[in-house]
Amino acid sequence: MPNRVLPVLGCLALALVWLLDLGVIQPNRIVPGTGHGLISAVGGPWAGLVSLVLAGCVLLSFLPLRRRYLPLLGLVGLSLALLPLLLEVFAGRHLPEDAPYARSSIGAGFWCLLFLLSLMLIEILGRLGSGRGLQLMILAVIVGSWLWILRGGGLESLSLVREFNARPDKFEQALWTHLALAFGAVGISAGLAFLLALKMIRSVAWRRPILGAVSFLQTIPSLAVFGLLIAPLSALAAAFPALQAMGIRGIGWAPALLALVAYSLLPMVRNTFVALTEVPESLADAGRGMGMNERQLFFKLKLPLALPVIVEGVRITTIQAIGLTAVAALIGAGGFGSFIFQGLGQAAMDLVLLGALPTIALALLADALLTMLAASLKPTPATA
Amino acid sequence: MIELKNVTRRFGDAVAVDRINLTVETGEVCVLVGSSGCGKSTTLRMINQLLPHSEGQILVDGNDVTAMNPEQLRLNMGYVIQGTGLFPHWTVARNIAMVPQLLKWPRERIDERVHELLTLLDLDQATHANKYPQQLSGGQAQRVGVARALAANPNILLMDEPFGALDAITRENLQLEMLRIQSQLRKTTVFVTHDIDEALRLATRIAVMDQGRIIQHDTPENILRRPASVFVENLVGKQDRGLKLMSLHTVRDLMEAPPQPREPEPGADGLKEDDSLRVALSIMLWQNWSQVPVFNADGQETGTITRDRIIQEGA
Amino acid sequence: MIELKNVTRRFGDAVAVDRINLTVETGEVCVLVGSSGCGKSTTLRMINQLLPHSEGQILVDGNDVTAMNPEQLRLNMGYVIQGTGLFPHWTVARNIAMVPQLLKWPRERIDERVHELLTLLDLDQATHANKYPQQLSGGQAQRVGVARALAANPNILLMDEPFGALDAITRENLQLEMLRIQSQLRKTTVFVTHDIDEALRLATRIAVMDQGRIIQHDTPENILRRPASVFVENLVGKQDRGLKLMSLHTVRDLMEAPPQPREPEPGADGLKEDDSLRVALSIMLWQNWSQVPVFNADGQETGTITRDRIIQEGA
Amino acid sequence: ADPVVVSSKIDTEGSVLGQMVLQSLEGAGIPVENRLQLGGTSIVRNAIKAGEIDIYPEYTGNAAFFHDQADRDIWKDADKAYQEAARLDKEAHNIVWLEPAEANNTWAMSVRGDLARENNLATLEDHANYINEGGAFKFAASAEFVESASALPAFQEAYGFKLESDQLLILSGGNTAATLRAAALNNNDVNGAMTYGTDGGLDALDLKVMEDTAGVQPVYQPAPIVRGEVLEAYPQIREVLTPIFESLDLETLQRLNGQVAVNGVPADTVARDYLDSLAQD
Amino acid sequence: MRVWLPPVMLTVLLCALSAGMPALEPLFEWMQPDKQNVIYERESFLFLLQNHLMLVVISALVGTVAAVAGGIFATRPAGRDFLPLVSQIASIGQTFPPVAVLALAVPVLGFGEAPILVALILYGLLPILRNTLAGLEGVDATVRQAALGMGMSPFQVLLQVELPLAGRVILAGIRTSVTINIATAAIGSTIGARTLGDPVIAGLVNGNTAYVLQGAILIGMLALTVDSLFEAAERVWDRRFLPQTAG
Ligand SMILES: Nc1ncnc2c1ncn2[C@@H]1O[C@H](COP(=O)(O)OP(=O)(O)OP(=O)(O)O)[C@@H](O)[C@H]1O
Ligand SMILES: Nc1ncnc2c1ncn2[C@@H]1O[C@H](COP(=O)(O)OP(=O)(O)OP(=O)(O)O)[C@@H](O)[C@H]1O
Ligand SMILES: [Mg+2]
Ligand SMILES: [Mg+2]
Repeated sequence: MPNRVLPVLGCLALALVWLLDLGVIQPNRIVPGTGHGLISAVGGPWAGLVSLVLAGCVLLSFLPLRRRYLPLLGLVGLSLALLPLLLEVFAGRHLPEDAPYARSSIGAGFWCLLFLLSLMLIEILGRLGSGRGLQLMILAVIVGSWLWILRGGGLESLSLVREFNARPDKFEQALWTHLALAFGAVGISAGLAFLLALKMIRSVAWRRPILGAVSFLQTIPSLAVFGLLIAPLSALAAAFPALQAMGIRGIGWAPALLALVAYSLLPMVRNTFVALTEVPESLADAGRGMGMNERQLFFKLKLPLALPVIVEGVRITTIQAIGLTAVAALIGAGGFGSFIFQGLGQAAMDLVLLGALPTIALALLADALLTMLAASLKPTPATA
Repeated sequence: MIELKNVTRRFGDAVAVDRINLTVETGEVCVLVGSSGCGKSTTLRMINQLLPHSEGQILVDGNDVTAMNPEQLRLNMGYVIQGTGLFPHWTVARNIAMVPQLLKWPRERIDERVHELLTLLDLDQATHANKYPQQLSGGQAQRVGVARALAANPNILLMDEPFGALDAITRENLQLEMLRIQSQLRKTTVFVTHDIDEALRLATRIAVMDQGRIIQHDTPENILRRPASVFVENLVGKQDRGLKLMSLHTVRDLMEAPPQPREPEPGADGLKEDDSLRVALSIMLWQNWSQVPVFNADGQETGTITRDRIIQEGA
Repeated sequence: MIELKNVTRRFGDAVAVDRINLTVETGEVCVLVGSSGCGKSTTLRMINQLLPHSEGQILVDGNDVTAMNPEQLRLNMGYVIQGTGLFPHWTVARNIAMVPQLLKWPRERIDERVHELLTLLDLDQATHANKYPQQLSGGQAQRVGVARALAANPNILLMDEPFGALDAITRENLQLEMLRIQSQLRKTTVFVTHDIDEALRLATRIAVMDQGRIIQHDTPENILRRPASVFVENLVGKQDRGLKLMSLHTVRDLMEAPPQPREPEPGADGLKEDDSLRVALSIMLWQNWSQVPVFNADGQETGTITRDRIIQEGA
Repeated sequence: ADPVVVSSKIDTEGSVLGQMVLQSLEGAGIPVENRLQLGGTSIVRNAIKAGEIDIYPEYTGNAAFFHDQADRDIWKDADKAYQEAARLDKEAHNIVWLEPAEANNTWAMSVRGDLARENNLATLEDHANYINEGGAFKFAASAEFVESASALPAFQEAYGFKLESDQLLILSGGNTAATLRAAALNNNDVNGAMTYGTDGGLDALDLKVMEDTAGVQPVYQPAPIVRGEVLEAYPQIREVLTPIFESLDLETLQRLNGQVAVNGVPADTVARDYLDSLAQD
Repeated sequence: MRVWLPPVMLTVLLCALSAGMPALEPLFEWMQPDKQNVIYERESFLFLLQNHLMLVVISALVGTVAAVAGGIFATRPAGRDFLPLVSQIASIGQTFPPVAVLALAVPVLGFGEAPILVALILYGLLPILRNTLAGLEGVDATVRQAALGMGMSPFQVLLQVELPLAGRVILAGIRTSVTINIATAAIGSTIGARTLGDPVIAGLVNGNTAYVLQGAILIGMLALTVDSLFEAAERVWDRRFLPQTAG
């Protein structure tokens, strides 16, 4: 059966890459630039190559061949890996020599190409029924190749790279702050959630209040929570100088962490509780009937069976925390969000990208790694 | 030996088991039957104290179970739970090795024992030992459940509808296997089922329960021939009793044996000594035989049986 | 009348149904039996075109099904799907009323029909009509499924293991009900089951399938007496064939009737005309009777039957 | 001794001036700690009062609000404003105002060059007339500008016009780079923007500042302010910073800010280049 | 109708609070003695509430229609090929942080209400899409077969069987989507949309805690109100279609 998805995506990519601007040349950081379509941006031969590759994908996926997905994987993967070369060619052709502050930036056409090629890759990997391992490997190859191309220096003029080069140390600092806040919150709430879940398992009376409270927390929008925490925390810091000395005050990392922990509780508590209680009572009975005591039952039976679901809770929480940490920059907590909001303030869109893209990348990476972890913790192989 | 003396179990105000007295002799298979919800599982689970009893006394080999450490008590009793209850995150081998591991047997002894049990229950070591429960068919899983219960060589077996969810053919095979194992090992067994044919086949004695009480506790033959009440009569299937009785006996019981077994004529048709009288009758009706030779397991002709005798004396 | 001519169905490269020919006469019950995955459901679903066939021709009352509007085709065929497939968000009454509603019957006529069907299938209007499927027991749900299929009075019934998931007693009741309904309404029926006893009981003719082919298509008696292959022989249960044959006939067939029915002596024991020979034999063995009176449904003595005659001629 | 914690506001000029302070102190051998671009005015102000930071560049006109004396006319005179700010802060918080730069970074309203030329707009009076006659106008500003009594409300009162809320594009937390750009790109029909006197992008983006003929705005001269104790510990701070701030005039600041905001040169590079050029002179 | 009581009460409270916030001036003055202005006055709270709500409602409506249509398309025979891709997009897309999505909308769409609306629609569509797929895929195959087998047309099956059965799951998706969008819209005031986030951001910029509190309280109340509305809707749905669990 011919695949219908890939031709649709391929044709769409082909159309958009010709219709939209591939790249933009800006005379400086904030003045809008002039866009260049495919031919004008990279010249005839490259334009031909791009079109040829896309047409090739369409054609290949159209053919009712049995083994067409492997070559397609190669073609699309390679295209993605080498995509930044287009920008390099573009910058080389169009960047004026005498304007040191002129910069190239990425046009809608390029983004569309990137997006549609990624979709094609996802589709191909899905049809191949590939495991997470292969997917991560391909991702690593693509990202590696991008970094390698960036290293080469041909993309120095890219606005995004310029923004990064203006503040490499800040970037690193933002990365660590972001990670520390997100993972700190996940860690703390994991511990807390475990205790709460145990409490809920022990005592039925606590179930509704605890679940009600944590879902209430989840409902309140992040901005409101950050805002609401300012007053009490400032008051607290004013009342107890010791706390202030620890760095706890109305704005900064303390309210951010507190809010992130509050947000993380619901998925953690729910998943931990459900996982531990959904171990069938008949299994527990079997264990007991064989002579296990309650401790052995918990550590040998319940916990191993519950672990994948608990890790799933950790995954949801982590992704959410990474996103919310970006919002926390509004109350001075730092992290990639500070680039986003600075960029919005300065109308420097590539600074916004410098904050947004790593946040997305972090979320995707955390998602992939934790999904893999959950899969590897699955107590049993997928049923044959 | 297991003794229940005036044992009662309540759930809230409801009485699940009501002052029952039951003695299961060493080496005996006691089968509990009764309609759904009559208290069979509850009775079983009180014996290994998964449920404490509300009143009365339960003795295992003369000792009161409430005085014993419950883990110790259970380690000495094999327990086959309804629906297998295998641990899904452990392999077949690890599931079987569970109790020996709890008992801290040495590694080699455990391996050896697992191997032995796999062989006993006709599961191939190479193909099955490292599978996970979900990768087994229902019948295989049931056998692993039985193996797990047997692993540490307990003197007592508690089996709660161990073949409950199986199709007729697998069920029959497991019953035969169970009879074979029992004839070798002679465990004191309490067996719960809702299948009367299974009960008749496996039991030394059957205890019929209704609404938490034991209505009758007797041998299969007596349960069929002399049901204590209308309830028992209905439970065992009034109409089909004649044929059911026939399945309690084998051809061996009614055949006329010559002094000496002899080699059969080549290609001769006949029955086996171990065939039940019911099977014998069905075949004879089908073939319209009135008399056939009987062969033993080695294929020697050991006697003859007549249709009239089956009909006269079979039921 | 349903005719399948050289019908084949493939899934990818696999052949699920392989060039079968099957004719189901009007008013006949054709039962499809065979091991799991042999293509029974596929065959059924090709008849109402839920699955298009790959090759061959399917005629319903002489018309090629591919030429018909599929919705029209299906509206004229009652379909009982495996596992009931009731709509969980509709009440029992609405579920039953489904096809009449699709056919835009007037409100009162639908209500009347639903009432009629509930009565026919022994479901109490007051208690059950407004329940939702999840609130029914398995047997009740099955009956609603049958009622839904019968609702618009289709000439053809397709039933896919309609009693599959039921316990033995409910199953037996539904079979009896089905026989009763069939004796009144005479629908052309294709019925899938994996239970041989059920097939023997309900079928006008049985089609035995194996690996997508029809191995034998014949009356129950012939299937038992003259199995076309070893496969059929094993499928119907070789050992028990004698007793099975007996269940195809009733006491009425073998009793000796006096010219005139007469009132029985008060309190006299006996058999019923409709009892199967198998039941008769079992009871006679149990009671050690060699001859008993037979009563009809009104309790009049209509004849006598002897054990010897059953044994001689029953199988 | 403890390092001097150098901070600044989060905006472009803050980053440039802050880097100058940081680098020059460092060059003078004073141990420093970098807490630049900490946040908005209120955040750095509270931080220095709490002693969390030691030095940052502040604007003279802001003292009016710190001490709740916004109504006085004294703030509209550069010298008097500086003296008054220094006095008030010294008394209240022992914070010392060092030599200010000769540049008035006051809030201003600018319009697109084409609009100004078509309608002959040069002063805020012209501008008010244009608005009152119903001319199409949409103004991009930060929340602070719209909010602060001395900014938009003061302009509106002095020149007699009123911007309705649908005539405002408020970029919460946005600074002039964003408002400038919005006006330059005519985003959402924006054709006017809040700007600062020292903004670097005015020329590049063809925006015209409306002259504040009524002198509504206080003078905002940037000056480093430092906690008294720290200045005692490192008295050389004054000598290091005075020549640098004296050298900064309006054009220089505009140029330096433009380097960062428009050309995207990192602030530390801009500061270093400027300090180097000072050293060469 | 007892289920509707909490949302109605919350709605009344929310409106009263938005309209009557100035009345609370003394309270905020006590909190924040050193500020001249303690009540946010640039826009009326009622206007902000209305604008905020409008953004969320429009994005939810458009998102629901698009997502349900997409979900239906991907589960029909004609669109089956796209099902794996669509469900992958739905789940991968949800790992994108909302702030990042909002930020990415600016370079493409500029500042103001229009871009935020587009971002909210696109982002809010994903949970609904995911739940629509799950709901439709979750409909028991035998039920669908039964419906076809009884003679329903595919369209009737969709309308009378599949959608009612999947509806509860879809509703839950809309609830998730709206919860996220209320939060994201609040952040939207950083890119020039006028929402209840405005006082919060203004307060953060100016160090005016009273503003922050006013905004935060109203956003929180709005979220609770809408959530309780969905809670009630789900109850009613359960009572209508899943009587056995409600009873
Ligand atoms: N944990 C419990 N709490 C309350 N009642 C219980 C509990 N366990 C069992 N019962 C009740 O006790 C009675 C006996 O239950 P039991 O499980 O022993 O029945 P059973 O004979 O094993 O039935 P089945 O054949 O259906 O397994 C039933 O009425 C049941 O409802
Ligand atoms: N949609 C399908 N796609 C691929 N193979 C199918 C499909 N439906 C059925 N099959 C295959 O066709 C064969 C016949 O299936 P069918 O459902 O007709 O079996 P059956 O006789 O009804 O079995 P059972 O008794 O288990 O219901 C099986 O091998 C099955 O795996
Ligand atoms: Mg039980
Ligand atoms: Mg089937």
